[in-house]
Amino acid sequence: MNNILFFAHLRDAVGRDSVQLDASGKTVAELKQLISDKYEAVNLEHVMTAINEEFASNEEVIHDGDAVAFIPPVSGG
Amino acid sequence: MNNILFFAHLRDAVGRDSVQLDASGKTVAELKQLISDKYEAVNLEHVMTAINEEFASNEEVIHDGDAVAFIPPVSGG
Amino acid sequence: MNFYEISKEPIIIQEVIDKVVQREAGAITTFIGTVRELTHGKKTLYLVYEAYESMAVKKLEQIGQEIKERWSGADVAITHRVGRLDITDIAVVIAVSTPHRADAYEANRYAIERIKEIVPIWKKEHWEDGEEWIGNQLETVAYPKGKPEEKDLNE
Amino acid sequence: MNFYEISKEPIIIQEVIDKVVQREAGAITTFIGTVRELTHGKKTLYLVYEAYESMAVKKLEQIGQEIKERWSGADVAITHRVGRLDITDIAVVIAVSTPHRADAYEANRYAIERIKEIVPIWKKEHWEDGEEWIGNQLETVAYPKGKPEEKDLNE
Repeated sequence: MNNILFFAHLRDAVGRDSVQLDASGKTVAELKQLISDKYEAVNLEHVMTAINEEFASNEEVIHDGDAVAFIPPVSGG
Repeated sequence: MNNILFFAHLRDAVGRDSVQLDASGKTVAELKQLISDKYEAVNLEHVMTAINEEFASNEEVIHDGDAVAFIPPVSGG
Repeated sequence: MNFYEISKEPIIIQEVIDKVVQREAGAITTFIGTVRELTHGKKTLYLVYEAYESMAVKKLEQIGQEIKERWSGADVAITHRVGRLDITDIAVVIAVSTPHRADAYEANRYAIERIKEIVPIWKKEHWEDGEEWIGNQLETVAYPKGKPEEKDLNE
Repeated sequence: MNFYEISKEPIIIQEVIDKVVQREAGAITTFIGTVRELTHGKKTLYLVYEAYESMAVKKLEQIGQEIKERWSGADVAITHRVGRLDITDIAVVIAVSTPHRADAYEANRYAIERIKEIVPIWKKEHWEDGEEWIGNQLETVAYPKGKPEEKDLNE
């Protein structure tokens, strides 16, 4: 299983800050598609992804137990 | 009369932080010459001058009551 | 000592500075990001900052490491606030010490620019007529490949 | 409130910063000049700073005025210490606030460079094997006309 984390406006759109689902074997792009299908209000087009707290490309494959976070353009500072 | 102020190594060379003398009518350059003649240890070649707390050129004329300060290259900050 | 922190409490500037004091340093610069009332003429009431805290700390550490590699002898400490902030409240404090002053300015500037690129922190602006997560609609930063380019991450 | 000060007492950084907090500012930078132990490999024991105090305050005010003319919306506060300072003690604190961060870095940098040009403050270094007023023998700054050029004073 995988813990999928949402922040900022993504969390507002999903309605919760995380969901549990099995994404192992999927690429980041495939998981994005799956999330977008499930939550119509969620647009992941301009969103970065982190796997286990490191930025990951759309091609990277998710393994069982990985924490996957969707990172909207940041606005700290 | 004029109050003539010395700072840093100039004060050490003169042996005091100020002297009273009548410099009215003299230019800064003339006063520098007078000071250099009086205090052999004092080299005013690379020293700036302030009249009443504003930088003054060698050509500027000193008036009665003006405070004249010799300003070695500064090293604050 | 934690040189890189996400804080729910108000930031004490002096505590961040104290972390970078060193006998070899002649210069310390700090950057203090405060909540400004007006942005493009629009009046902010207050902000809320949110962080992916564990990753944000890692990314602040990465920025500190990048600085130490580029500016010899530099020490770095960064604390970013989260939660509700009112006008003039402090959102971030960056302290950098270096032997010579030019480096202290440049390294500090580098830190704030990098924070705005790679540290997972978001702000929500609250105005009289609404609220919005900043960065979500303007989308001035778009990553076609889904993550920052290598040059963005490691430059 | 005195925005430009020569202080015989240790400088409280927060007090200098407090002077430039403004609702319109999103950025405050500070420069903190500290006493470094090693200069060109030589070990400093302590420093003594001396100022032509009344003129130094005027020149700090001038620098603040120059900054406000160049960087719109800037607020500036500068305190310089005099007397004996030990290693890591604070010699000067410059705080600048501006609406946007690039200006806060640039204006702050301008202030320290100008202090080193026109503010009548001198430091005497004390080493194990002697002491010397800095600026007197190197004479890297020479003013053939007896005062700084206009460009130096008013640039």
